[in-house]
Amino acid sequence: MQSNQKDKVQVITGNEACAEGALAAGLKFFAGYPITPSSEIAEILSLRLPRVDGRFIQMEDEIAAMGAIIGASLAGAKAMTATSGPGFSLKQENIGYAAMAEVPCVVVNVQRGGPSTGLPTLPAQGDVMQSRWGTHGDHPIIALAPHSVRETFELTIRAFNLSEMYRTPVILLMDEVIGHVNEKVILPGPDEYEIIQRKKPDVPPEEFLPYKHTESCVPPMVSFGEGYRYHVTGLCHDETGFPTNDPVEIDRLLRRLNGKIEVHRDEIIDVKEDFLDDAKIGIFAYGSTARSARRAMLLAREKGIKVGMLRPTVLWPFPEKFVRPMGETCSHVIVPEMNLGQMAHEVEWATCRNAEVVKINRVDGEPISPQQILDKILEVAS
Amino acid sequence: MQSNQKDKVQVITGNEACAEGALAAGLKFFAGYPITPSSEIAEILSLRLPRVDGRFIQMEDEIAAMGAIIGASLAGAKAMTATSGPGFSLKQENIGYAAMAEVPCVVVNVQRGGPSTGLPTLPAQGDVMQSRWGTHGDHPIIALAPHSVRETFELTIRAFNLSEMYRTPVILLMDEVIGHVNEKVILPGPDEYEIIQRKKPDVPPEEFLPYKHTESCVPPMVSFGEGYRYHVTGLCHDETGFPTNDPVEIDRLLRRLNGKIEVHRDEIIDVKEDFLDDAKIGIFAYGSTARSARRAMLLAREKGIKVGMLRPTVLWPFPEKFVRPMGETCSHVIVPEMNLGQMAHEVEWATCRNAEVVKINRVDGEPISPQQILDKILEVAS
Amino acid sequence: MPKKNPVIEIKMEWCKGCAFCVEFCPKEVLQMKGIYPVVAKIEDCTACGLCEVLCPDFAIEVIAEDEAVKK
Amino acid sequence: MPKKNPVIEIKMEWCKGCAFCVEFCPKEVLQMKGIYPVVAKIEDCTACGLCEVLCPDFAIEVIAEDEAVKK
Amino acid sequence: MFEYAKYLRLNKFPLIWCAGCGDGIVLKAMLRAIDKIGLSNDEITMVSGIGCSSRLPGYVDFNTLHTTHGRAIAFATGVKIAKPEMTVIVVTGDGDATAIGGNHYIHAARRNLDLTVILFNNNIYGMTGGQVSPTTPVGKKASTSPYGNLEPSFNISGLAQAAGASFVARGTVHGAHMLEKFIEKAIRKKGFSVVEVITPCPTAYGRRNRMGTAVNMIQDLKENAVTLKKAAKMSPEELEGKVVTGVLVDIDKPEYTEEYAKLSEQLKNKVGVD
Amino acid sequence: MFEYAKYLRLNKFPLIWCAGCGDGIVLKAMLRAIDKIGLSNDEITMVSGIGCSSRLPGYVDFNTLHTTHGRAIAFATGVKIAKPEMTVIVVTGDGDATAIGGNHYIHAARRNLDLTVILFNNNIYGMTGGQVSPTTPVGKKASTSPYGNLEPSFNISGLAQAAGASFVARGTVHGAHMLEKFIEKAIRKKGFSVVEVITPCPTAYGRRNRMGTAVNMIQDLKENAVTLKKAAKMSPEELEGKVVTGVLVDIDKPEYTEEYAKLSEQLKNKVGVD
Amino acid sequence: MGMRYEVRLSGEGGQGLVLAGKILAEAAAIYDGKNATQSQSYGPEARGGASRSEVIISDEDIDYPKATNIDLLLALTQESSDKYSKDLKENGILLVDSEAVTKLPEGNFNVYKVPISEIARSKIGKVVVANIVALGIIAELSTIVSIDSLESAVLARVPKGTEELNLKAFRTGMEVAQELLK
Amino acid sequence: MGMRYEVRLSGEGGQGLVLAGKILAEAAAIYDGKNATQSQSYGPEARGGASRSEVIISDEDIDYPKATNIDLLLALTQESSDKYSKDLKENGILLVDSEAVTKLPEGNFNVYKVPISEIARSKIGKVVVANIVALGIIAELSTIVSIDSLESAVLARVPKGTEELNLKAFRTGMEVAQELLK
Ligand SMILES: Cc1ncc(C[n+]2csc(CCOP(=O)(O)OP(=O)(O)O)c2C)c(N)n1
Ligand SMILES: Cc1ncc(C[n+]2csc(CCOP(=O)(O)OP(=O)(O)O)c2C)c(N)n1
Ligand code: SF4
Ligand code: SF4
Ligand code: SF4
Ligand code: SF4
Ligand code: SF4
Ligand code: SF4
Ligand SMILES: [Mg+2]
Ligand SMILES: [Mg+2]
Repeated sequence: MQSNQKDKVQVITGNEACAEGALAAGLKFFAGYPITPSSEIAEILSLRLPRVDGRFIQMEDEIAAMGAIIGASLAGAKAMTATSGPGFSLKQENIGYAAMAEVPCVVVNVQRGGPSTGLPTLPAQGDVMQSRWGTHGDHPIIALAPHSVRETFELTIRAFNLSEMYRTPVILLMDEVIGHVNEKVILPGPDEYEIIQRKKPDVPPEEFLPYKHTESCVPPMVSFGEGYRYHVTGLCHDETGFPTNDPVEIDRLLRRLNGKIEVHRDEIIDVKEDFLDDAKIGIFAYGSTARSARRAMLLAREKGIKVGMLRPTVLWPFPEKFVRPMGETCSHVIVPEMNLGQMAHEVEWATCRNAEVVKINRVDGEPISPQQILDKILEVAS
Repeated sequence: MQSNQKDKVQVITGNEACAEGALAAGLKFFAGYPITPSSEIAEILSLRLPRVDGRFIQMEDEIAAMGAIIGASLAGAKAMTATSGPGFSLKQENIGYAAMAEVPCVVVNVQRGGPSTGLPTLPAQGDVMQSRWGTHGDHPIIALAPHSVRETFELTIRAFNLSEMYRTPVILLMDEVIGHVNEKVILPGPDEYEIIQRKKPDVPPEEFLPYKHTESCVPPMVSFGEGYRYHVTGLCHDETGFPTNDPVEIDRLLRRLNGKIEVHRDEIIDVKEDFLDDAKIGIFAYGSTARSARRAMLLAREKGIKVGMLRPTVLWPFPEKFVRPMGETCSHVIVPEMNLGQMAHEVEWATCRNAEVVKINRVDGEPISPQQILDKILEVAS
Repeated sequence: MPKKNPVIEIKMEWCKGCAFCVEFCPKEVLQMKGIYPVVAKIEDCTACGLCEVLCPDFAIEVIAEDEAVKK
Repeated sequence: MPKKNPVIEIKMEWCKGCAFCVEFCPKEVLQMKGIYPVVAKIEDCTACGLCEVLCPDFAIEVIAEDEAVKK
Repeated sequence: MFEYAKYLRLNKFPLIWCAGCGDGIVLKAMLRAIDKIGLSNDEITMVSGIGCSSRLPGYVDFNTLHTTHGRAIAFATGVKIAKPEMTVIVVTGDGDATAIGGNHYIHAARRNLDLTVILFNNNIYGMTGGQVSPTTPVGKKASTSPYGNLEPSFNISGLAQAAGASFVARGTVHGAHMLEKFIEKAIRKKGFSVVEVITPCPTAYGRRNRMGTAVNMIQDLKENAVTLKKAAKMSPEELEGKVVTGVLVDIDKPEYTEEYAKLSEQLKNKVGVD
Repeated sequence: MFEYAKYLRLNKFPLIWCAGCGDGIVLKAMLRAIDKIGLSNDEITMVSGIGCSSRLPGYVDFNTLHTTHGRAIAFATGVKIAKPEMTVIVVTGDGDATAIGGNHYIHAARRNLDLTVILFNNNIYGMTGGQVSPTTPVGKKASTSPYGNLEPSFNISGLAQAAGASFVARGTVHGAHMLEKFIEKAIRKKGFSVVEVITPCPTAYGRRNRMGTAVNMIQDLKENAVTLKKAAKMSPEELEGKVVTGVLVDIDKPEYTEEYAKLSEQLKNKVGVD
Repeated sequence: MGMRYEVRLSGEGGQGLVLAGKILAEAAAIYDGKNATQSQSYGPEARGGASRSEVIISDEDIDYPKATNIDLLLALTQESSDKYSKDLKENGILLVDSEAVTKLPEGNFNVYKVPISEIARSKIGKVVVANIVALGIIAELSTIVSIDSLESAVLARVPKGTEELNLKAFRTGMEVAQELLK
Repeated sequence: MGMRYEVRLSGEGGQGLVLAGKILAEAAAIYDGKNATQSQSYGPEARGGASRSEVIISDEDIDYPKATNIDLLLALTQESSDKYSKDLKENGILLVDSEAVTKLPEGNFNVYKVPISEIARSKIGKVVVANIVALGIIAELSTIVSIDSLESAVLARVPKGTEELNLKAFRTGMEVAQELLK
């Protein structure tokens, strides 16, 4: 290894990578409330932010933390909060507000075992469906799930980019394994990633419509104090941002909100495909579980079994486009998850059960091992 | 009409029927926080409960209200809360607690337009998926959706019965139309419905296991103060109720919790079928929307189009068993919803898209009219 | 210079007829007529501005002599 | 009647070695030995019970003469 | 006499509030205070929760933020800390600030964050049709206390004081000029400040409690208001049912954003993490 | 000397708390107080939130309820109102009761609901590894205030008082006998009562702030504790850094469940809805 | 399918239209043995502004409880007349308060102009009973509910002590209508 | 597939095993250019009780970061030895603190008994460096990481001012191991 590269090698956790990624993306405001296994993200940022002209605050609860990052984002700061299951549940009302008022922000959920207080120190992937449907009403959402420390850094940056680009809250859905594992990484430098800023209006204040129905579905945005005074509300509103009960306006608003994600679905979704070309057995896996799945796949391939794998880094919107073909080409799609089959249900939906969807579920606080997946592959293959 | 029957005829709203149903079921404790369009339920109960040895309290917020009903239920009182979207989001953490700690209680959500503050006075059906997935972690849930004032009364009683029978929170998912419509009803008398009480243990305190892994998956339950002192926690716990990190115990617990619903799925689910025998076009509809669907179906039948309809009164667990056959017998399944297609997704899943699932979605605060559905039927039929 | 009376403008589109202006005018300058206030005795008006300050609906404005001139 | 000394029982399985009992005994009856306390000068013990009251782990019990007899 | 127009979004008029609702009087007092201080529209962010009173920001031409019920102060905390040069004013109701939002209220006071909270206390949940609030007096009727309220009410100014606010004042809509002065002082104060305004809700509170017309309610306020000075000379019995008005707290102590700025400054001059 | 065993779930021992954690001392004082009052195990429901201190109910043989973070008082409200004859004791931490749970704390005080809250104030979030809490003193370090805490802390007893509590006392684990008396009084009080206990967290707070061993921390408590009586004679400067112990509030006022029972009684004797 | 009669009562918040609708529904449902529903729509705010109350009367189950093809529309204000008349069916009955509604909606309707509030004020002495006066008129114009039933329903719903007043208002309305129909 | 070496360091909370694991991983990853991960498991509570820290070292990507087939197990307490030895592979290295672990787990292991804490106390004067002493022993027993790399990693991680002390602890561990291997 070259010495200058050696200098960049680090052994850090996913939580550290998340904090670093946020800072790299331009984070200027973090509000949080401690909860295992996410607390280190806040702890690192409490140390780092005051040194880079950023602001850190520990709020009185998760609801307040979510409110505060929305306020900060409207005031022009890139803003984030981090939590785990119980706190994520509490944030739901204000996540819906951010979606409705189109306020960019990033919400990290380092998943632990649930429901309820559950298993504070143990991993799970039980909040996948909640990420999509946790708040009331139809709303758009983007959720990303990293499978490594390095990818946590990258996806944290991407989470900010997507939130700025589409004026929407973005969920970074980690799991305890990724949050706490120390892993070797060389983090990319500033010239190796792109940072996206929210689009500003190109019209004077008098003509500015903060919730304009543009073709891209994403209206430009200004910060408070920049001379474009406007009104922000969680009530259904028209293009000017003021409340309305006019069905036509409401319909336009809600369809545009969901349209933001639909129209840009192809740009947002991202999957990593491995050996799918000739695969007879497919694996659909994400987050830390995808690591075990990959190993199992390689071990199975060594035994001559044609296994391929699809790993979405974006869980929502769901990458139907990539999953559906697996139903055609594979006899079985194995879906290992640290939950009782949340994504497997979507895989069944997408493949129309043309392939048999085989679930591997663990909810006992233990990660799914490569062996467990391999066993299932062998069972299915025979 | 006979005079004694006339005396029983009432014109009341769904919210009134819900309050009456709860009292009929034996409600002894209501904690709430006002929110349109559910507030009348609290208002009626604040008047009625103190007269029937029941307790009403308006708490400081929805989180507290949810916590209070869990506490009251553990102390032996049948307990309920009522809210709408924003409050429902806030209750999610404690709903998960009730699921985990297996505390019977009823949570009413009179749906209004969302997301966020949305449309406080207008109807929607946007919280269907949230009812299933709103709290973190895998958890069991039952959700009922009445389509009339009388059915609201009946399903409120059923909600209590199911919650007592399965030691689980039950969601009564109304919508603003049903909550606020005044409708003619003759409410059934006490001899016309069954009231179920939680099963008490038949062993002495020393042998009592509050979270016993019984075959029915539902352990017996005692109230605080009855001599069976036990521990209740939202942490993963063993049969004795005390926290554990033993994967075997945790696995048993979480699978039993979900098993409660799975094992009893057939007893819980309930659908109303209409003209499905010879139907070529199926309609899947629930809540107030089902009323429009029914009229549209009748109008279409008058025109000779073979339309049939499936109306679940239980949304969760999903009545897959009844939906799947529609995929076989119908060319199209029309799913009208005051949301962007939440249940339609499940219908697609259940039918494996063997029939084309046709969505009719409104999110503009207006109910879906019979005409709108009829138009779609005619379009599909031609 | 002879005393010029202040001008009191009432905006009917905004007025909701709460009668605050009428009831709290120390000089009984205003009167309700139907659901709206009207100026009854402008000559008693001291331009104290209380009616304006207490009108919740921005529906009544007192323009004192000098202001009126400026306008 | 000759003074009988109180009995002090220390439950090693529960004791975490915080040394509260040792440090706050007004009579220096107890002493740390390794990570556990031991009774060093029982004859000085007044059975005041402070060590017991301050032990966070229910690991030390003072049995006064009369109680000891009852037991 | 006063040019309100430059602060208003006139195209949103008339106001949604009921005839005789006191909220508009407070709005006017606020605008006069802002004018006196000489703040420009751009320099102000006004944040509210949900309730009748919380609809206020829709009418003013500032940066306006109508949030979720009870959370105005939490959102405002984000705005203020991200942009400390902004004057951040929170408009909230008794339910919004002290029922569901009670925790944010006391914590912002504790932090002594430079926010100005104008708390519209009408002793009721107006927006949702008259349910009991944490400030509804014992015995009064509300749609959820049909037999008269059993729960003692908060002294919300006292609560702010106990939690650590720098400035606390109480006024009524009848004393609109006094109110204006309190609001001016509150905004000028560097630190957490609260102005509790007693304001009538004839629709959801007055009617149910047979308090007469809105005019009667204001007259009652006039009669029951007692200045701090006078109150000091009155016995607890005499004070029963009275509203004590005046500046209850006015102290100087370190303000959060300033302390934070100092810390950042110190850290800039320091290298390495220790 | 005292038979703790009859109140304990001995099979759950040893306690999970760290060596030198003060929580066990409070537990013992509580049990002695309960014993003095003569309550049977069945008559008590003990409710807690989430935190080190909130693990306490797992060790006592009462009806025990370990709820969600911050919500113990809300759950306890349901238990108490549904079964007013039950003695309901809430065990909670500074974070649990005054950060996330602050609102329930002040509202239960306002209602004057007959709950006894034993508030373990260790100035830190122990369970989650030492983050700053609303009672961490200014300048002290925590894992989320690495440069020293900037936020003034709550006077949590003062807050309870301002919110309407009937009984408020503050003690320390060093003064365990005094504590026992406070807890006894608090439980006997018909109304909302709080006992704030200052207790050391050597692991998550002491270590980071170089406060020495757990013994040192208790010694500090001993030195810094000042009774109310003594405190009355001291200047604010002298009181800096001291812990004032004693019964701070002890008043009689209508209790919620009793008032509710009276209402129900009245309604029974009345026919028709009016 | 069977008979379905749709009535929309419109005006502004506070005019008692929800109560009037409820009385109409109760008259039909409880006393006439028909089916009936009543529903209302609020504005974005819970108060003020145009408001409507709808009653559907039918001799079979009422599926859709909202009015879409209205048989009788009452409009007490110009705003409500403008806003809510679009669903009135051809040849449907349009009853307006003639003092408030000066511009009639376009369409082929059976229009009846009555100074309803003025009648309430001058003949009964209380504007608040305009809703009951309107009910009396509607009873005669629509004949969908029997007079007896409506009188019973009115008496059952109005506050104690105001029975006489309301009965007078109702009958006054009937008389006015009878004049119109002559 | 390539080389994968699994190390589990077990004992109780507060014995510095997470730090030791992190140093081992950094030595392998940063200085030796291999791949490495380190992870730990907490008990139900965030403190006390048995605790484990796991390091995987490999020359290719590490998929599964948890130990399942352990090459080297360190057990500083009896509880941890009992609880965490089940995944130690046949002929794997079992290093125990001989003062704490009196009952060895059953199985066919290469057992090394060293009074690690005692050595830290007596030879270095501080029990807290037992983790670094253990690292020195592990360095020699496993030879999976170079001594230079480990020394560099130790120096980079320990608190300022304690470098000497820790280096001494590390070397003492090495020496002890060399004795054992003789
Ligand atoms: C989470 C949530 N709960 C409840 C509501 C319903 N709600 C809206 S405003 C309000 C009370 C407002 O009372 P207050 O703050 O006193 O304002 P006022 O209307 O009296 O000015 C309530 C309960 C809501 N919008 N969101
Ligand atoms: C909703 C939610 N947020 C955060 C947490 C994480 N959490 C558990 S305990 C705790 C703080 C406990 O502090 P305190 O109440 O002072 O108790 P201590 O451990 O100090 O006794 C936190 C933040 C949680 N369990 N749930
Ligand atoms: S300005 Fe003063 S005197 Fe003149 S009308 Fe108004 S209140 Fe009366
Ligand atoms: S105070 Fe204003 S709103 Fe009220 S009557 Fe006078 S002008 Fe009209
Ligand atoms: S009882 Fe008192 S004197 Fe005896 S050992 Fe304990 S503390 Fe010391
Ligand atoms: S006080 Fe208790 S736990 Fe501490 S050393 Fe003494 S006996 Fe052990
Ligand atoms: S309901 Fe009350 S607070 Fe709301 S606008 Fe009307 S009068 Fe004002
Ligand atoms: S972390 Fe602190 S509060 Fe928690 S058990 Fe340890 S010493 Fe006690
Ligand atoms: Mg209010
Ligand atoms: Mg604490």
